[in-house]
Amino acid sequence: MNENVIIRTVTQIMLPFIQIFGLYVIAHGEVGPGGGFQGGVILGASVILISLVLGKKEARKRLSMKWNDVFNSTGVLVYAGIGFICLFLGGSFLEYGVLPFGSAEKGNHLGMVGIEIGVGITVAAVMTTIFFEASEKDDD
Amino acid sequence: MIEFIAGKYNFWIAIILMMIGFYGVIAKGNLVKKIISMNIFQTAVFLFYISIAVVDGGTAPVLWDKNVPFDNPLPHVLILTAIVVSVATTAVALALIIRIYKDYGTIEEDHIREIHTKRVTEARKNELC
Amino acid sequence: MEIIYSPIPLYAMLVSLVAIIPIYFSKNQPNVREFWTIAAAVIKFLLVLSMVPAVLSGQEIVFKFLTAFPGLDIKFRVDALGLFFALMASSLWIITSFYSISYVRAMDEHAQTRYFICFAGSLSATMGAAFASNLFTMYIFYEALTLFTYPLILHEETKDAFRGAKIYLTYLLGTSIAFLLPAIVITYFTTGTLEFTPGGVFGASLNGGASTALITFTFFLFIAGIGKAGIMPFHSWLPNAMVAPTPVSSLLHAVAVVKMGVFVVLRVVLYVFGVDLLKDIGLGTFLACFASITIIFSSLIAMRQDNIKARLAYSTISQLSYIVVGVSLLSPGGITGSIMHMVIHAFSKITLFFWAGAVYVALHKKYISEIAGIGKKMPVSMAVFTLGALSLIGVPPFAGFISKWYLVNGAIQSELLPIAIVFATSSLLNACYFIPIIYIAYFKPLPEGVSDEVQEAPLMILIPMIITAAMTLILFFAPSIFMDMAEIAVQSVTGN
Amino acid sequence: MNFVEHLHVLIVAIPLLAVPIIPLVGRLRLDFSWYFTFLALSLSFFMSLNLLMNVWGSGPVSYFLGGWRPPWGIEFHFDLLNSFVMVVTTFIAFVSVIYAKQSVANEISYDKIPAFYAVFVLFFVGLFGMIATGDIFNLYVFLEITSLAGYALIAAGKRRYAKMASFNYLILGTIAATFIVLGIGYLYMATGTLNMKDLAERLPEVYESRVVFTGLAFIIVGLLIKMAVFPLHLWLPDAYKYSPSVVSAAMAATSTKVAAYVMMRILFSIFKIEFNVIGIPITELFIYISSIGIIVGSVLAISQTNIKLMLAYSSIGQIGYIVLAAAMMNPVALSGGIIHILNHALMKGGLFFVVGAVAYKLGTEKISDFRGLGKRMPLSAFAFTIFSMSIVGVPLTVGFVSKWYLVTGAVASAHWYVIPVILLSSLLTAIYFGRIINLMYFSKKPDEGEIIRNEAPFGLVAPTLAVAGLCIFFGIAASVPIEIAAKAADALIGGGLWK
Repeated sequence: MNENVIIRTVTQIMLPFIQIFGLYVIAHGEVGPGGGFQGGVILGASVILISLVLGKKEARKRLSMKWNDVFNSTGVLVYAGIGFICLFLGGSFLEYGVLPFGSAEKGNHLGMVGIEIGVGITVAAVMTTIFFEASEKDDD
Repeated sequence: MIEFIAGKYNFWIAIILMMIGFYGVIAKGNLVKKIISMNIFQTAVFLFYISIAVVDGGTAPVLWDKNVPFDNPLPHVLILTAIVVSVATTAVALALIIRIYKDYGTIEEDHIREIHTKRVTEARKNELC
Repeated sequence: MEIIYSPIPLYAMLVSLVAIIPIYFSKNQPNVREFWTIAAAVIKFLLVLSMVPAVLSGQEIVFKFLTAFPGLDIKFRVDALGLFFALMASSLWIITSFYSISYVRAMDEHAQTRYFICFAGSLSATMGAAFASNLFTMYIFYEALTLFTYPLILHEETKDAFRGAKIYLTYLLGTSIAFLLPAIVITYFTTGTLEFTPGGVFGASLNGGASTALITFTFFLFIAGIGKAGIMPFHSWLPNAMVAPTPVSSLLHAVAVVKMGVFVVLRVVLYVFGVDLLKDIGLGTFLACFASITIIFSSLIAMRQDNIKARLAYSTISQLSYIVVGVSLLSPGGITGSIMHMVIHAFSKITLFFWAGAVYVALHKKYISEIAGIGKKMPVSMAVFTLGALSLIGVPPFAGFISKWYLVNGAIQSELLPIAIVFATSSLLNACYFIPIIYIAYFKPLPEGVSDEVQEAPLMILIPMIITAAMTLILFFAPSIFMDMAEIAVQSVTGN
Repeated sequence: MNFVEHLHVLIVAIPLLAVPIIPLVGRLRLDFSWYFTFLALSLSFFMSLNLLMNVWGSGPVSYFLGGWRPPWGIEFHFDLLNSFVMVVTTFIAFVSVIYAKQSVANEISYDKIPAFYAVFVLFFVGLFGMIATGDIFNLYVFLEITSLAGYALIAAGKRRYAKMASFNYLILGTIAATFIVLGIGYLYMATGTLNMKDLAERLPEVYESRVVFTGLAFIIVGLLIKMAVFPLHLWLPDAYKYSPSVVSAAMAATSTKVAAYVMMRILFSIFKIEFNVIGIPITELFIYISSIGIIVGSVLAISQTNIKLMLAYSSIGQIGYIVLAAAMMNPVALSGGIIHILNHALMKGGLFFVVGAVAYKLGTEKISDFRGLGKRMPLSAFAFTIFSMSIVGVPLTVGFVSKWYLVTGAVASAHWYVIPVILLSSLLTAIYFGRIINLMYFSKKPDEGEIIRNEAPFGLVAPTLAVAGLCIFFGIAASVPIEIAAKAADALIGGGLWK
């Protein structure tokens, strides 16, 4: 936990922007540079920043262990779920074109966004998990 | 001869980096240094991959003018995956090192082995008594 | 030749294997347990007997159990030679069962259930080998017998027993894996079949490319691989296995193990290589010389043994080589003699082992030097022993004479006089190591302080001995069943 | 494309989907995590059986992920060879998850069980993927997935040195994987494709190029480490010794075998058999290496006092058989090698099951503590006896079948010097397993009282006995797997796998 007022305040102010930027990068991944991995890392970094500056307790309060685990799994589930939906709709695994968004092109777009979201959630959650696991001294 | 060396400099760099990493993995006793060397080793391979994708005068294959030659994007994509894998491996390795440190109080391989042997012999002694 | 398809050989093999289950579950009621053993023995004998008429009338009984994998069948075929062996083993099993039951009870042995289970198992293996129709099936039962007899040999669980059993297992498993298996593989590969064929499977392949060198090599792999036949230098498991209880030794020597060894030798020589082929290459003579050395040497070693069972063991080694020599003469007389010697040696040797067991049960004596004068204490047993020993030496009114007659005849037929001389010498040596026992027992005085009142083994031990001894006489006067079968077998392999 | 064809990709996809679900449901109730694991892996098993029947009936099947055809997309390619390996692997997964329930509850701390199962499934996902994929880079990715999961599983072992064992494996495993990826890069450089089928078509033109040689050499060395073939086996004994028992069983039964499958695929179906003739005689080299490995593995196994270590060294010997079979390059021996993948999976998996059951009840892994096991745990001891007879190669067990084919294959391709190696190792194997059987049944300490029967729970004994039953069943009725293996071997050698 850092006692420096400037750092604490700046962090508090910056946090929403960092997170929004993370979400932007995730959403943008389908048409430009960026994507689930990069965005997820940014999101994860925001949580790590909280824990570095405001202390681990604060970070755990905002993102509890339980939710962290749940995010871990849901991200992958979103990814695999979309894959399976494609499958049930008559396409191959992850063949977005068959998604029911009107045209194949639109299906491709939105399907990919969905995938990126799934990847982003997982990467963010995994980043935080790794950080917490590594930094905790007296666990188990 | 010069041509042989200079013409394929990307290979040589990759090989030299690889060997540096390999040496580190083998010779270093410190577990963290081992991991660093391992990363160098892997990165050398990644560099090699990227370098074979280059096309003379090529550009990035993103929204490019169709008349200009472009670099082969496939190795880049592959290496992205490989990097993720390597990060994951490093993460697992570091997590292991933390656990090892908690157990043994050191991350020097020789010390760990010493402590382990001592523990095993003690356990055997206790059993005999 | 007429062929009958019938599962009887399978049943005959399975009877004792199935009997293991009731034997195991009645482990707390010894009488019930022993009932199962006897019942299985009798049923097995009857099943074997039921096949005799068909085989005597020149038919063969075939049953294919299953195909393990392409080219390798588990298949049974009952021909004269196989039935001959089966008949001998199953009839002796009944006698041995009675004997073992009374022996283990008299000695108050531990782990009796395990003992009877393994006994039953080894009989199944013996039957399976007797009826095996190809080398693969034969190999399976050959190995199975080794594994089933292993617990019997270490039955005492003493240090010596473990050592003996380990040597037993090493020799038998070792030779079979190291030599027999590759020999079978080579056979399969060069001839494309493993079926036993009268006249041999190699004969046809000689023209087809298999070189003489390869055949010779394979032949020696076979001979070295069949460790159970006790041909030197792979004989030393037999004396070491003598740590086992006496009924087990009799099982080893007379019924199952060594007999299976020579039986496999017969099968390999007659049905895999074939008489004609071996004659052409001259391998028969070579094997005969080789086994002759075993005959002489083991007889000489036997003379130096003080332990009764060790002396009998070396005697067995030498007698087994009679059978091997007989078949390797490749003449009708020699083969008949060797087949007959299988059964005659079985009855004679089992009598001797029963006697050794009886002496141990009654007087706890193991050494020849200790039995001075026991002719007075155990008159019946000693009489029985004398009969068995005389039969083995080859004295006329006993069965041993028949086989020796044929063997010598065979040697002369094949114009191998030295072999005939070996037989003669070895008969002399037989006498040299059996007569002293008789002499010591009857004519040496009892040690001082030992009363000369009769102290016989239990009646249930005596009866089996008397039966087997009587058989040595009966076989001399009425050898017809066995003789007929032997002749059918000889006819089929020599072609006349 | 109808739904039945999707079943094939679901073999990999369903366990993959289960990986995130398992820890989630594990939060609701601890039991659920096991049920989901079981559900996912058993579905995979049944689907892979269906796959094998399909492939047997109507030839190889291809599946394009995302509908992208190669060279852009990733292809799952199923032919007789990998469907067979797939069935073996899924079967081991299926059995070991049944075994896992009680074993894991005993060995892993309560709160880590859901995570453990998730990683356990992930380990198998990687293996299934390795088997299924028709894309050589994808193969590397799946290889790393299994390896990573494997490191985590080994580190879950109770003893403290487990972490160090896992770390050592991690270092060696990563080096191996990096070698493989480098080799793949070389092949890509020479041919411009990563799809295995395309590689097989394009490689013959560049067989003489040094790039291809180097690439193959890197891949092979990497795979040899993964297979733990003799001089590169150092990671294996510790890894097996310190991991939880169910992990040792699952790993010993599958992971090295899958690597062996990959080697067969690369040597004979991506590269053709002619490569060996034009290029360097790799296979000759393999014969020497594996022969030495077989003997050394057996000798080292004899000298062990820890049962898990003994089995681990025996594995090193056994993997040598598969390499040897592949290296002799004739259909008979090769089908022996393929069948040995099944057989060794059954035998070694079963042996580790028994060891796990003994550790569960008696808390020991020392060989000397097996004394009197025949009375104490009769069923486990019986199963152990069957497995060891099988591994020695007693007829009517699976071990005999593979040895028979190996020896016949050696005769067929005139590799005479291989026969004594196989026989000698059988004898050595007989020594170290015979010793244990002796201890279990025939040696009782004189001062010891009556031994109390203390059998492991049903959940551990049932799968063990089932595997033992299969050991006998496939030893007697070997025709079924042999037919598949023989056909696969013919196709592999004749280059017919891609049709």
